[in-house]
Amino acid sequence: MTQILSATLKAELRNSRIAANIARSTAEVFAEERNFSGNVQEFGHTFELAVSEAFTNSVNYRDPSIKDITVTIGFEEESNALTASVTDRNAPFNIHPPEPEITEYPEGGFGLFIIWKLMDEVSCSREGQRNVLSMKKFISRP
Amino acid sequence: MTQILSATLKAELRNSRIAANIARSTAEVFAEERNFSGNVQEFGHTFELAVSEAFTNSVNYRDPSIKDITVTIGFEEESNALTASVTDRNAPFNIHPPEPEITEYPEGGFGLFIIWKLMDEVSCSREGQRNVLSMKKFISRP
Amino acid sequence: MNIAESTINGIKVLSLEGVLNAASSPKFKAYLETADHSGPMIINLEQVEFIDSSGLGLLVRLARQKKSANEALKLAKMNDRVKRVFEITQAHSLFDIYDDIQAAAGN
Amino acid sequence: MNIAESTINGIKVLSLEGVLNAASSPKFKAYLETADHSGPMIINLEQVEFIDSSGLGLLVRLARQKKSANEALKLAKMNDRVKRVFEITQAHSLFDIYDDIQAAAGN
Ligand SMILES: Nc1ncnc2c1ncn2[C@@H]1O[C@H](COP(=O)(O)OP(=O)(O)O)[C@@H](O)[C@H]1O
Ligand SMILES: Nc1ncnc2c1ncn2[C@@H]1O[C@H](COP(=O)(O)OP(=O)(O)O)[C@@H](O)[C@H]1O
Repeated sequence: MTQILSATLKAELRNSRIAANIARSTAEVFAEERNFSGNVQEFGHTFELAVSEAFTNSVNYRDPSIKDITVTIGFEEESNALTASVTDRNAPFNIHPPEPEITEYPEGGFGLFIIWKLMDEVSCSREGQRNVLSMKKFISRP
Repeated sequence: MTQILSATLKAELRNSRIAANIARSTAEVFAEERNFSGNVQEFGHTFELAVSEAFTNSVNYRDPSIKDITVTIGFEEESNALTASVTDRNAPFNIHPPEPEITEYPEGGFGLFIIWKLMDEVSCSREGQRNVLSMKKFISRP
Repeated sequence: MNIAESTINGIKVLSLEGVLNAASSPKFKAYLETADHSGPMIINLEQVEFIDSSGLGLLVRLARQKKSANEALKLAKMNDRVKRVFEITQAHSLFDIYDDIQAAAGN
Repeated sequence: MNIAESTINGIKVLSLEGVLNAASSPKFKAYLETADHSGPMIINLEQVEFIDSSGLGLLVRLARQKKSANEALKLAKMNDRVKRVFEITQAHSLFDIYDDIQAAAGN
């Protein structure tokens, strides 16, 4: 895994759009360079949406006692896959929450569900006081 | 000046597109949030183009003896202005090169010229072994 | 994001524009809570370039309100990226979805 | 970026697509150097979403070649962002610039 970029953003909701755009752009550049046979725009949207969800959670569930909080997003490439990571200083959380029951018209609980639907591999590791949520998508099978 | 984001990218030409997109997105989010009375897309393009030029220079003129080089782009906001900075480990350079003489059909030398045309303030400081090129644009006069 | 109101065949049409995410959806939420939004409604999503779960959640909430009031809520003109979010989450099953406004208005 | 060739009124039309920056312009440069590009030429920029000085420099170089060969080089259909780069640098003074291909082809 080689890092393409790492960006540190202030943990503010308005920056979720910037984070999502960074993700889309990185994924599109990666897919184009690999001559991805699928839909480059859809691959870009996959990362745009997943990072939008993850970044928003990092902001929404931040520890209010810590001032000047930042969220870091990173992108790492392999020959056949791209991994986005979102790192925050929040409390640990369960990446397998119950799935939303759509017939009950749920207003929330879609974030991690969407991430799981979009990505091939999702994991969260605890590094010191930080959560590192990693989201990986293959462009081709090895 | 408050930092909105700082991103560190591998110094590769393909990443100039990512850097430029980060710049456009950040500038558009900033301008929209401030209810910028001008053209938000043009403000975004100003930063997209300036950062594309600066990032490309950072890659093109990098010191080939240094391995694993990165370039950092940063964005800082004030109430009425946005500043982008591009930081590399290259040799110091003159930010006032001669202007291209268009009637002579020059193929190069447009990069810094374009940056000066787009931005309200341009400066370059040397911090340790690094160049920090700062490019500032006002959304309104104080 | 921006919100514009119009009427077609006596049905209220809300045309949304821009990005519907956690940063912008409070504006949409406030709008839904202040004005009177009874009666059938069409949401025109043609100018919505991006939606995430925050925007989706608000639309699901509106769908629930409309359902319990026994009023129609129709979504029209979503682009592929927006449609994908509805499909991934199965939320498309909660809405009547149309390709164009005329069809949504029953023309 | 992608490059497509076509002909209108016997004039070669190069249609460029995508981003013309330092990462992509080597492809365009190689294309210009390998094939035979004598004769009048129209460059269709409709699908070029972004250009920076690297792309501009290549077009200026082509303009010089065309000028010394006394052959026409016309640019057509640039969007506002692309046009801005030509205006800022005064490079628009080196080209015949048209809003549409038909006009560039003299129709
Ligand atoms: N970055 C995070 N930091 C702390 N808690 C989180 C984080 N992401 C998710 N969670 C927890 O997981 C739960 C489920 O998240 P999600 O599926 O995105 O739905 P929602 O945010 O609507 O509850 C959240 O309610 C929260 O408790
Ligand atoms: N980031 C940088 N690092 C080192 N040298 C630079 C950098 N940016 C610009 N320069 C120097 O300034 C000169 C002018 O740059 P520019 O105006 O962008 O035109 P060009 O790159 O086409 O020469 C370059 O040729 C180079 O010598």
